[in-house]
Amino acid sequence: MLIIDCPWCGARPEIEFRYGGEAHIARPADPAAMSDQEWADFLYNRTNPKGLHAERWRHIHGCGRYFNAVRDTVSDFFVTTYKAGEPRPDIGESGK
Amino acid sequence: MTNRFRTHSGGRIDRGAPVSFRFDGKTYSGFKGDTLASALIANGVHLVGRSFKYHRPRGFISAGSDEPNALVNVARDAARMSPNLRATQVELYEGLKASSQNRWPSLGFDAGAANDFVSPFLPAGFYYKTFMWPAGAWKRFYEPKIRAMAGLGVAPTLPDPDRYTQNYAYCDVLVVGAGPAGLAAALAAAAGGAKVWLVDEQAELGGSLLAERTATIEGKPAQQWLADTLATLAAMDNVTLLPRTTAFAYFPHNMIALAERVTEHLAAPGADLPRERLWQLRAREVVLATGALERPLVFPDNDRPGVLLADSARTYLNRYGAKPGDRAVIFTACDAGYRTALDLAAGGVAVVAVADLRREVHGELPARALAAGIDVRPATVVTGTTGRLRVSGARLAKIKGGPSVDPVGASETIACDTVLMSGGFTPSVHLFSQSRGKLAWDAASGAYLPGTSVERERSAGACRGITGLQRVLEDGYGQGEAAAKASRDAASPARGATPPPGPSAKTFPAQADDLGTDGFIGATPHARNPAFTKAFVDWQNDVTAKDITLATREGFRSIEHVKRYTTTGMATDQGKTSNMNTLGIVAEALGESVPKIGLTTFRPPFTPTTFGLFAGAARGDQFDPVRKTAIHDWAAEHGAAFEDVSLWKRAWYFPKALPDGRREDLHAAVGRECKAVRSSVGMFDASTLGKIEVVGPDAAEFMNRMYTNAWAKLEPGRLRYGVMLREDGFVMDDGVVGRMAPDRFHVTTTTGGAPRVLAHMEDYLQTEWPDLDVWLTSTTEQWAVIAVQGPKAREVLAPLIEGIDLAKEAFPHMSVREGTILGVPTRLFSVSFTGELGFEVNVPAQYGRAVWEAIFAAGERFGITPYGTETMHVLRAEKGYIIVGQETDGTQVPDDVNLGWAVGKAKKDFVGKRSLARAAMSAPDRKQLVGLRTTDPKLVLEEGAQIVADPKAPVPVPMLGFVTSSYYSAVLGHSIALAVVKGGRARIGTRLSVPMPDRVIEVEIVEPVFYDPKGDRLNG
Amino acid sequence: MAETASMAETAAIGAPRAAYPLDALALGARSIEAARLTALGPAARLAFRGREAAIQAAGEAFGVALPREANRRHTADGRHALWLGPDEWMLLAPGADPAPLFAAIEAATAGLPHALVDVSARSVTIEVAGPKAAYVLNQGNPLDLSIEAFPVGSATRTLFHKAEIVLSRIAPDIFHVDVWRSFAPYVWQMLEDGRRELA
Amino acid sequence: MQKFSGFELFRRALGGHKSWQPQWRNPEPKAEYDVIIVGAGGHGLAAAYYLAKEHGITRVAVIERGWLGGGNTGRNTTIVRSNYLFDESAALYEHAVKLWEGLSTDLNYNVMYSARGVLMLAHNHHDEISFKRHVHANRLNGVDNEWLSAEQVKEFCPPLNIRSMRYPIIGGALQRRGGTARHDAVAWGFARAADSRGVDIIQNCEVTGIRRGPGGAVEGVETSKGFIRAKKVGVSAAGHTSVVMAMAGVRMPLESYPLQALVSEPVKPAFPTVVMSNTIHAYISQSDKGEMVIGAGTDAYTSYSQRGALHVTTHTLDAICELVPQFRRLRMLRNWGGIVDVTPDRSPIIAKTPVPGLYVNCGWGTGGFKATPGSGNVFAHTIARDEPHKINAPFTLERFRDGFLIDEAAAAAVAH
Repeated sequence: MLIIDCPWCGARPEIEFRYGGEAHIARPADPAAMSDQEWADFLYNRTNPKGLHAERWRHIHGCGRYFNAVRDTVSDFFVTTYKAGEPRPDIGESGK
Repeated sequence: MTNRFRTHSGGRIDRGAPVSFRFDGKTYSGFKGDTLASALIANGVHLVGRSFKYHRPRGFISAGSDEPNALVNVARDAARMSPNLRATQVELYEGLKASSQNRWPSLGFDAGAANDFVSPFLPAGFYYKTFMWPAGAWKRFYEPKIRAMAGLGVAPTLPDPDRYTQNYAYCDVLVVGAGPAGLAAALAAAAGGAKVWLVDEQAELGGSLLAERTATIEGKPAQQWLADTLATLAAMDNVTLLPRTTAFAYFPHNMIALAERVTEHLAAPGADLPRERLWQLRAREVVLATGALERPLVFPDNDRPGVLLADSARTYLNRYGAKPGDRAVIFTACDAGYRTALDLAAGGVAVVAVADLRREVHGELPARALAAGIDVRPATVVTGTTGRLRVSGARLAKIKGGPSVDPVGASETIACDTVLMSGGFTPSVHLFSQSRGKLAWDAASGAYLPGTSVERERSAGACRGITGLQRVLEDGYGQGEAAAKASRDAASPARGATPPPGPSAKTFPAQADDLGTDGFIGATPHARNPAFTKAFVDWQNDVTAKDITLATREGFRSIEHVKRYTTTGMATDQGKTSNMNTLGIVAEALGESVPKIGLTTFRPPFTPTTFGLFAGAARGDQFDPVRKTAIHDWAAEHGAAFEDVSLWKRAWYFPKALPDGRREDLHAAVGRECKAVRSSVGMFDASTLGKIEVVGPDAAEFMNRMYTNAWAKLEPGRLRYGVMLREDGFVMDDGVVGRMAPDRFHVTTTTGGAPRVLAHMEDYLQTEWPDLDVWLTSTTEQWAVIAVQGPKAREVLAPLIEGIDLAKEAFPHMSVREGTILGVPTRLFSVSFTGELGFEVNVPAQYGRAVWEAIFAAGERFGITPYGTETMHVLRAEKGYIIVGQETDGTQVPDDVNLGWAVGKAKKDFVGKRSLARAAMSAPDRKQLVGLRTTDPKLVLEEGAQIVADPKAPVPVPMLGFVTSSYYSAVLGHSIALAVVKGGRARIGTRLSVPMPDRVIEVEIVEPVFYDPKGDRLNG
Repeated sequence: MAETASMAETAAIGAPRAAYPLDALALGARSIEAARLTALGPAARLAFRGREAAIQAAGEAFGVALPREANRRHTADGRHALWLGPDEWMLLAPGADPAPLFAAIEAATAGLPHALVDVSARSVTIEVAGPKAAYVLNQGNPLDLSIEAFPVGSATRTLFHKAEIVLSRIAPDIFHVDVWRSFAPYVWQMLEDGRRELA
Repeated sequence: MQKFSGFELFRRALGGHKSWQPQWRNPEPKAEYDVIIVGAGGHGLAAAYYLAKEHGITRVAVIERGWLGGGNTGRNTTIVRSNYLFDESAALYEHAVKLWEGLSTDLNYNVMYSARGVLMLAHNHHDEISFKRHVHANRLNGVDNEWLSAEQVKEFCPPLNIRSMRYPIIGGALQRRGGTARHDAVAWGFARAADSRGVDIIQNCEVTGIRRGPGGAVEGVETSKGFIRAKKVGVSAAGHTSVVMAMAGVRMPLESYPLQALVSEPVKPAFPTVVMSNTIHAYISQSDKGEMVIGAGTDAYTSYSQRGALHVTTHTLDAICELVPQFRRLRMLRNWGGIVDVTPDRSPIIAKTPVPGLYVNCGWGTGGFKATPGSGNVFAHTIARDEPHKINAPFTLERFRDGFLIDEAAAAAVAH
């Protein structure tokens, strides 16, 4: 069970959280203007990196907030967590 | 004569407390403090098991958790029986009953031993090369035979009545292993003020000190020092000592799983105590002081009962006062053999020879052995043993030339009843490796040692290759100090670098034998025909040195391949006895160095761990929460049958008692309930529906974005049926939504969908539209919901309600009002899921039952009938109302289930809208919701049955759709069904077929509304 | 500790009887001093959500300043305000009628962006008290409940086995567990199971 | 290829088994191949075998970062079945089961395919409707699957607890032809058979890049052993597919999740079949060796760590202990994790890609083992002909763009 540093509540056990998939995939402002392929990219295509991954978590059994994290998908260790809406920290490219 | 092999004095057993026990039906005696293994050895019993494949007789090899052979079944009673326990870990208690395994009819004469005679035909992986003919014979013939021969113990056949509990815990410093390094580490960490846990898998803390005879520490005998140290630690508030506790798995972020055996050693455990306790311990810092395991030597016939590890024999002798035999031959590649020889000699066992694999023997221990008159033979190997159920002699031969590959000279057989072997010690790096720390090959000691740490962890003592009691103690102390200090520093969960070992602030003058790091890896040389010689590497799985060379010959070069092909290292000791020797043999066969071969992964658990420990208290009704509504008990008292809907128990139907004492069946009860609702009035507990209060100035805008419908124009006081899509356009949930105020919506969801819908809404609100001033609160459990449905509904409720005008004009269908019912505040919905005039009474949950009872009483004069979910399903199906999850399965867009009308065409965007524009969503052959009628009005189709155009078509028969809901409608007097059918709406009026295994049912495609298609009854 | 008479109850004309999910279980609780279990009486519970502008006004109307520090509980005059999220508080008034409280806070926050929802009936509160209270809670709760890590005045949403709870530390040896009513029997029985070894 | 048989075993035993040859070569890569398969798991090796056997393409290399069969092939719980709901899936998995039934003979390697039955438990009415829908659809598709009442479930698998539990068992769907196979043997059998037909299996060779020509078409792969030329590259890299495809600039609708499995200590035969419960999330069978082989769904977050969390194991085992409460005293021997690549509709992708000459076989999620021979077979066809076999034609990448999903997960909510 990982320890996840909720930006609001501090370090808490993983089972209080729910994983929310890749971060920084904003819902397009005007979906109708998109091609099917662009829409499919938004809906389905994911980076799925082996290495650093910016991802969403929700402290669902805590403060309830969504926030973002950068985690190394090889070690599962978190590099950082930050509040939703804040930009992805500059901590290098995601893995190979 | 019992206990013939017991020493006259000494050891940690309580000679004043004899204990009687049974093994294979025979009664023996031992002492408190014995293990089953030590007590049997003291009684001269070495034959305790049969091997997996060849059913060869086997005895004890070790004295600890690495034991591969001595697996027994211990049964307290028929349900409390545990297979595959290591006799070396089973603590003796009065009346203990153990039996051997994997033998028939008896341990002494085992029919399966026939396998041993045909063993030349059963090399590693033989089963991959045969049993292929004829096709199918594997499953029918060969496999059952192999299965019957395989397996170790017998699984229990009765449910386990014992309890298991689980605890989360936190500490500053966890020390794993309470040998000298661990004790010193705990002392140091505790002195530094840290909250320390010291755990050890054994019954007593002390590790190797428990078997020390002559060593001293700080001027005291080791045993005295141990007692004093444990007393010091026990007296400290910040120290937790846990014996019988195995650190079995190392998870990320320093979470260590501990299995504490609470009652297994007790003769009469109390009912309130758990058998085992799982600790999920989060440690700021971990000190691994897991010691080292003695390696066996791989020589021919090394598996005969009486062949033991030398240091284990010393443990039996010194700790338990149990002699491994009368005449010992020792085969060693390091000084451990001499230490055992000296202790045996002192304990009254004749040491007839020490065969030392090393070419030259020098140093203090061999010198003392020579001085004691022991026959020490350098450059000598054991090339075989004699005996059947017990070793009776050892064949010794001189090595002739260079190192290990050399042939040997003629052998001489020396009579003995025990052969004690030592190939050196392997640092126990299992937990370090589980922590994902990188192991590093240390050529000097011929061992893998902890390299770079990943977690906040450090190793101490023998597990990182340190030898000599004083150095081990001081390393332990230094690591303990450093851990305590580090635990005060950081908040970061991970380290990512190697900790420098801290210099110890304390010295531990100690006198003890330093065994150094000599040892041997691989198979020892012999001149016998390898084809007919068995030198075991993995005792339990019957893997021999020649099996491993065969695997390499067949191209299995990776150690993982060798392991899988031969099964070496896959026994219940998880390779503790076999892994290093396997590496040595593979390296030699391939002409590579050991580190080139690689290492198999150390997988949790460290030792086998009880399933019940993981399951804990989650069993029976406590497996998952049982959610019950406020009205549940009333329904139960009135005979309701219940069904599981997600975590909820919902009243399914209310069977009435019949005059003959039986109760109505489902069919009869549902027919009666349906008729009552259609003709008069029924009541239904709808409390489980999910409820979400959507509140804030932007509530309507938020609803607009989340639902397909348009919400801006919905007046306060009105209800609307809402449809929610996933972003991929498929129907996710539905429900009636009430606008309580301009900025307040009372949203309902399906029962099972409630958490999912709330999470879906929160996701969009928080991450896509954080600017919206709106908030979501689950009110599912705030309200008990009583649906009152039927033409008499208004008449039933009117007298009970205050503050709401129930008149049709004042309170039209699809409205909501606030008032009171019997003085209890209510949100009253005029809504129907039955097609009849209907209301839903929402009251604070604690009044749910009382209000339900009051309505029931008020409805009595109309014959008000409580109904369950089955009737609800029938009534809505008669009206063609869908149930999300029944008519839909996550692949329907609104139009598929006739909900196109609920999609706000003028809305620019809502969740899922863009996906509806994809090609597949308007394909002409999409399945559409229709009704079905059977020719035979009594015939009820099977839900899930498929619909085809041509039932006589060859397989695969093209399928057009399937039945989603199907009931007998007592009101209509015929069966009805809903279905989704390709291009279904265009097929209305046509006939299709429902092919069943035994017949074909013809159906007519009809409109999906069977009852009151114009909806006149809704308004009463 | 159990409050008895409830204003909410007496407010009901014709007095339909209020019933709570732990009524029967609480009667059968074993007496185990190391970890005592009590089902507390009814309380007004209001879920307050809001933007910055509404927070102070809500606290003043409720009579307890809303804590701005994460996972803290403020108490005044027997009422409690629990921080549950950065814009979320539970306002808890044991024994109180929720309606006037609701009205007062709504009046004070009118026009300010917020959401107030009466959830009085949604949950019940279990008190776990005694020297082994934290030990019993830790059988299903994954937090560090040592007094240093979870001091008196802490309050947070968290888990107990497979149920979500709101856990508050009232005193070193006293915890309150607020749990949705349909999960309450499960939590109660798991607590009973957890303290069984202390009998 | 040296023949394997009982007679050969006997004959070579007399010589101390010294005359056995390596089951496959350990070649260095050549400069060029007709086809390169990336990933020597069961699927990749099968594709290579069928390329050689059915399409006459023998200038084939299978490139493997680690050792062959060391990924999910060697880590899974070996369940084989074909009772999938949708026509597309049923055809694909049934194709595989038919190949399974003759695989040992075809490969001259005992893969121990054992049709001991796969029984899926229904715990509520929703499960029942769903399973019956499967049963009917399967029958019309020529796939065996039958509905059992609770009593029949108990009769077929007597160790099961069907009544005194939180979610009593109300019935089940049984595919009698389903069962298990020996996972390692599948990889080794395909490797040996492919090797004997000339396929080079290159282990410990990591693909570091996919080279594309000026027109965008594939020219070969960069590896840790140098550049290897090939006009056709088939990616069969399971959990690492996203990583490999990114080398060619293709973003995939995939996420890689940890999948855990565990075994008990071996015991004498005590569990006769494969039992799966999706409602309480666990499945169990007993191996030939006697170990109870247990698994569940994936862990919650994407990861390449090849390990899972304890709380996932505890939930798996509390479910197993509900289904078989007498196993509560058995002990876990080993617990491990694999990496599974999951698509949005939980169905695989076996298809051409936007890059000419680049083919992909991925997205098998938790259920890839059962498809191994069928998957390799149609993937080989797709690569050889540059067009899909009719069985894998629906399993395209484009289905995500156009919405023609094959959503077994939504339809059945059944993993595996």
